[in-house]
Amino acid sequence: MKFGVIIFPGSNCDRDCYHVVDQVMGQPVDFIWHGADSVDGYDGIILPGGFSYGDYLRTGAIARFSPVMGAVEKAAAAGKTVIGICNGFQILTEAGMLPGVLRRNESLQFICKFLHLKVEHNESAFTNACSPGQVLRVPIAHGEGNYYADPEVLAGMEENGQILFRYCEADGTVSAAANPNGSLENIAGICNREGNVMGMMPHPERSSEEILTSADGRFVFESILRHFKMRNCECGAAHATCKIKTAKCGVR
Amino acid sequence: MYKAKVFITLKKSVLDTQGQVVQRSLQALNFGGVEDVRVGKYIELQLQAADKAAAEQAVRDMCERLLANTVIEQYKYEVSEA
Amino acid sequence: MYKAKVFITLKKSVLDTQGQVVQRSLQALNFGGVEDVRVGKYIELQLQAADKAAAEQAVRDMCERLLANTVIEQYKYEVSEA
Amino acid sequence: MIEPKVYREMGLNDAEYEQIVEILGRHPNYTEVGMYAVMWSEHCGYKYSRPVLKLFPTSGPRVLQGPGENAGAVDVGDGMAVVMKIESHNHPSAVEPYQGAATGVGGIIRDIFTMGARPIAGLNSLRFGELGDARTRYLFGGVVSGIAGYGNCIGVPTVAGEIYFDDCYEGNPLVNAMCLGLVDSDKIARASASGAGNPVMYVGARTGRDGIHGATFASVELSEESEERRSAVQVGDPFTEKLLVEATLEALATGYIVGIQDMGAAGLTCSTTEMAAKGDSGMEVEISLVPRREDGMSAYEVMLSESQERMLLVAAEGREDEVKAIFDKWGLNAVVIGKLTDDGIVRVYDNGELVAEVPAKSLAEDTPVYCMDARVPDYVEQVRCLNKDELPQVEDFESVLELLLRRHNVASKECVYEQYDHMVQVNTAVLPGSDAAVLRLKGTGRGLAVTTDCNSRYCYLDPYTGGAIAVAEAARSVVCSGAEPAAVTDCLNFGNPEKPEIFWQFRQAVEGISEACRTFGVPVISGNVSFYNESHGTAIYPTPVIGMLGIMEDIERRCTSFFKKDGDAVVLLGFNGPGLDGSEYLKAVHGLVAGCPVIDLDKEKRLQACCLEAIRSGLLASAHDVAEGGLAVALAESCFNTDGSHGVSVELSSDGLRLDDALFGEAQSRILVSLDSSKLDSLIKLAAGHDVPLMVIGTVAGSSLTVDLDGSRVMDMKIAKLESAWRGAIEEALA
Ligand SMILES: Nc1ncnc2c1ncn2[C@@H]1O[C@H](COP(=O)(O)OP(=O)(O)O)[C@@H](O)[C@H]1O
Ligand SMILES: [Mg+2]
Repeated sequence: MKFGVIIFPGSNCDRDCYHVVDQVMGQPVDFIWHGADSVDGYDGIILPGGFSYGDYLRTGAIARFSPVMGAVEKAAAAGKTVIGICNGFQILTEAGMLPGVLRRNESLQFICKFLHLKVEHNESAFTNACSPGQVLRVPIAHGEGNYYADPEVLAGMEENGQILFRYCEADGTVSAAANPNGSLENIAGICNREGNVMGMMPHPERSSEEILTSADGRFVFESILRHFKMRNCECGAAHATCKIKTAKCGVR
Repeated sequence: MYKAKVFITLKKSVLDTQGQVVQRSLQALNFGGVEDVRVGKYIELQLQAADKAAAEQAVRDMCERLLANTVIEQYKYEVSEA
Repeated sequence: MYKAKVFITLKKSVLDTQGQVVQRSLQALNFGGVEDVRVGKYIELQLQAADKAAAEQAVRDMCERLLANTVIEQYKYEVSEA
Repeated sequence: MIEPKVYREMGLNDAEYEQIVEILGRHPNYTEVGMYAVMWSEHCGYKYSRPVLKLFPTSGPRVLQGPGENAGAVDVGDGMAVVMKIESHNHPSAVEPYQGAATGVGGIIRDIFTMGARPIAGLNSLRFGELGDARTRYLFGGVVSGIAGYGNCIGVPTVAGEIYFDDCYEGNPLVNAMCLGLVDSDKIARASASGAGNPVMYVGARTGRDGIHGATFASVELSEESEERRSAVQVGDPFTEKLLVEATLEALATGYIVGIQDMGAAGLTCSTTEMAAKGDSGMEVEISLVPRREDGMSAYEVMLSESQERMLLVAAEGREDEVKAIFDKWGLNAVVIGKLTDDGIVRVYDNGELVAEVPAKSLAEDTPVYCMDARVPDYVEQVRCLNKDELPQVEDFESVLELLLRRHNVASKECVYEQYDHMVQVNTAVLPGSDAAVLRLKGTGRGLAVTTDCNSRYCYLDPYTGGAIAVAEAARSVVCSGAEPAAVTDCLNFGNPEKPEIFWQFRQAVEGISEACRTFGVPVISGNVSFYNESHGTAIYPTPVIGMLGIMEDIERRCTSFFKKDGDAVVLLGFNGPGLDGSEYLKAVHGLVAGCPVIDLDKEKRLQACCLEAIRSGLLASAHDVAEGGLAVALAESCFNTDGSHGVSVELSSDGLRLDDALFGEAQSRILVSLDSSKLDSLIKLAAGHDVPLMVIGTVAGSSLTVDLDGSRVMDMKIAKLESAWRGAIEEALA
């Protein structure tokens, strides 16, 4: 599966994502400059974390107008996998490719720490390598990760299984105490209706190797790879249907 | 040449955490009578336009496309000749 | 009860990179005529005061003590009866 | 001719002015005087400290670059070098804490990538007054968010540091920022410009009036007047600097850059004259070409501006377009503003008119140097006599422990480092909270350990010993993480050196640091001096902060300070002895800052060698430096593991010490370790081989801390309670 990691001015997790795809997952990967007008040839596009355009005005607000974003939207429409991590998630919401917005943390402070995520379901392109309800230990590092969406939008997301990760306690309890930033319903990661565009505030790339305290983030990357392999599998037979109706993906 | 002032605030339905913190801090500093603080953005810009109506139209477009995120924010603006 | 609007901007001598970045972005979005963008803060608050002069004095104090960082920022305000 | 009043205000004395006249063979003009004044200030010219700094040992087999460049560099194996430096931003932070701290971080990061290195980690060492004071809370909050604001945005993880609170810093907080970078050893870039005809390029942010006189500002005491010199406050823009990092590293990789220097203190003046001087060159610049963001700036202002996020570089002739294209790509200014000459003179033109003409070396190298008088301060004799017999014995050791854990100097700094991105770049293998942070070196199996340390109370009581202890403690922290100390960068924060008492403190501290560095075989490769840290005529405690780098051969053998599993044996490795002098206990419980701290560097060296070998041979489960609060606090801290707390029970004997000393004394050269009991024999053998004493004092177990002292139980406390006191204390004080 060939990956492209986009570099926006001010991205600072670009090299980290590259490292994980290349060194940990062993997949081909290139950097893509924000000025590029095409992302053809890539199966997975990563919008990395950082402070694109200094987070000026609003996080992600300016980056979303980068020339490359037109191409990313086209790729997404064509069913390619798009992953926004942290600032990447913020860019995707600003671009309207994912619903909702990310507001300032309730504490008004930047927070960097390890915490726990509950995997809502394992029937998505981003969680299929997890067991149902699995708890992942993954860090956050953001000042604006406080997810908000209008009630109707939220209801639709729940209905479609678009909520992928919620902040939880070590035992999986989703509680107010486990919510680091005030996110609505403890939401930490979501996907679009079609199930091929995902955004999450926590950093799976910072927790994909044992030496970095936790390797749980790998489940996300492994899910993506597994989904890709399935989708491109010849047999087509024993694939379970995906909860996200419109997607063709399936897990054997 | 026109001068525009743009005021962006959170919609009333959205909790303004920053405003609340400022309010509490003001109270702690003995500004007793302060109620309901809301913190937003203030943008000043100069622009060329054919006439005032065109300038206003341009500013509205800028707000919709870039300056405000209308999921949670609302905006007001004033345009004057400069 | 008075309503105050406070506008806080960086002093002219202080680099406003945010304004510059927004300006460039607007230009890239084909808002060609935009020149000189400055991004600041906008604060709305309600306060009790004996009279308008007292309200103005209070707002000025708030700006000096908390709302603005007068080392690098300047402020303006408008007070009206609410 | 310049009025004495004018040059004196700029910080030059009459003799210095005469010296300038002699150098130039004429009277300088206003711009030239301004240039000399900043370059000859202590901040840039080290006119008081230079002779003393010569005492530092600066060479060693790993040293690739010692003091004298933007940062020092050491070989860390596999063709890689670590570049590091620490720098103070005390005075700007006292005036505008957010911007002061932010630009401090920005400045030190520039020193690192100017060397061609990618910045890989930041550290900081902070000192404030007590948090009971409202302005201190404001300064504290501003400084921490400034560091976070800059470091997080630019993507350099802030992995370690230290924070102390003491009244002596109330009017003059300390903000020292340190940075490390990684570069191929054969690609280290230098701030030296040679090759007449090579183009001089200005890159980065535009120039404004900010920070004019920042360097001279750093060389005066803080007063109400200096609060008014607020134009000296620079404003940082981490976004631009992030672009500058990437563009500069990309440009350096082309090989078309001959020399490069950041514009920090004294801006264009410093970068032009230093680069020319180092390369035995001259330089001509036309400052009307300098990108500006304010109208009507005079030559003086352009030459002295300290606007942030700017660099000066010299390209190979004919390659300027390729270099410019890289900066263009990143959206940054890059302008040729002049060229190198071979006559050693820096000539500044403003629209063709010659506005300054000065020999480069006369500003950058031939700074006046003063041999200052040193005198032992009167307070010394007084504070050193501590009659321990007169100290009342405390009864309730449990409350003392809880009190100490709540002391802001001891309490957890989690609420601070959680605001710093400490994981970006995916190298942080030991997160903040343990003794030293550990970073992996990708692709090598090796690692780096980094820390900063200084107990300024010890330095106040005895600057020589305090300086030595700072080095010992930094090295001990590095060793406790499993790394071998490799290099030091130091930030020497003192009062006004023109006062003989202060100069004495300074020299003593440098001598103490030098002796310790020599004993441990660790060279000083870079550093910074910050004088005039006084307010209302009172100096801060002498505070020579030591930043230390350690190298770990096998990162899988890294060690943290936390107990790992029930049943492990708890051992105190090292040399017990009296240690109430200068202790946190003495201050917290008896309100005293007194006594003579001591350290035996040879014993310390043996202890560290022993501990390092124990970790490398896989014997230890945890190792923790015994420092502020003594053994009792070290025990408690070792219990507070974020992966799940542990309890511990120990039996101690006072061995002739006062009971409070046995529990809370800060005798040096001690490390608290835990290990699987099956490995105890090996550890005992190993310690004997190093001639290091060892006491098996207890076991990791349960959920309480219990201490028997001379056979009677003096503490039995729930870990949960102690831990919440320790974790919450600073946040409570800020609420
Ligand atoms: N206390 C010190 N110990 C060791 N080296 C020092 C010390 N103070 C300054 N230096 C060295 O002197 C040189 C000049 O330092 P400085 O003026 O701080 O550099 P910059 O121009 O980057 O601000 C640097 O190489 C620095 O490492
Ligand atoms: Mg430098």
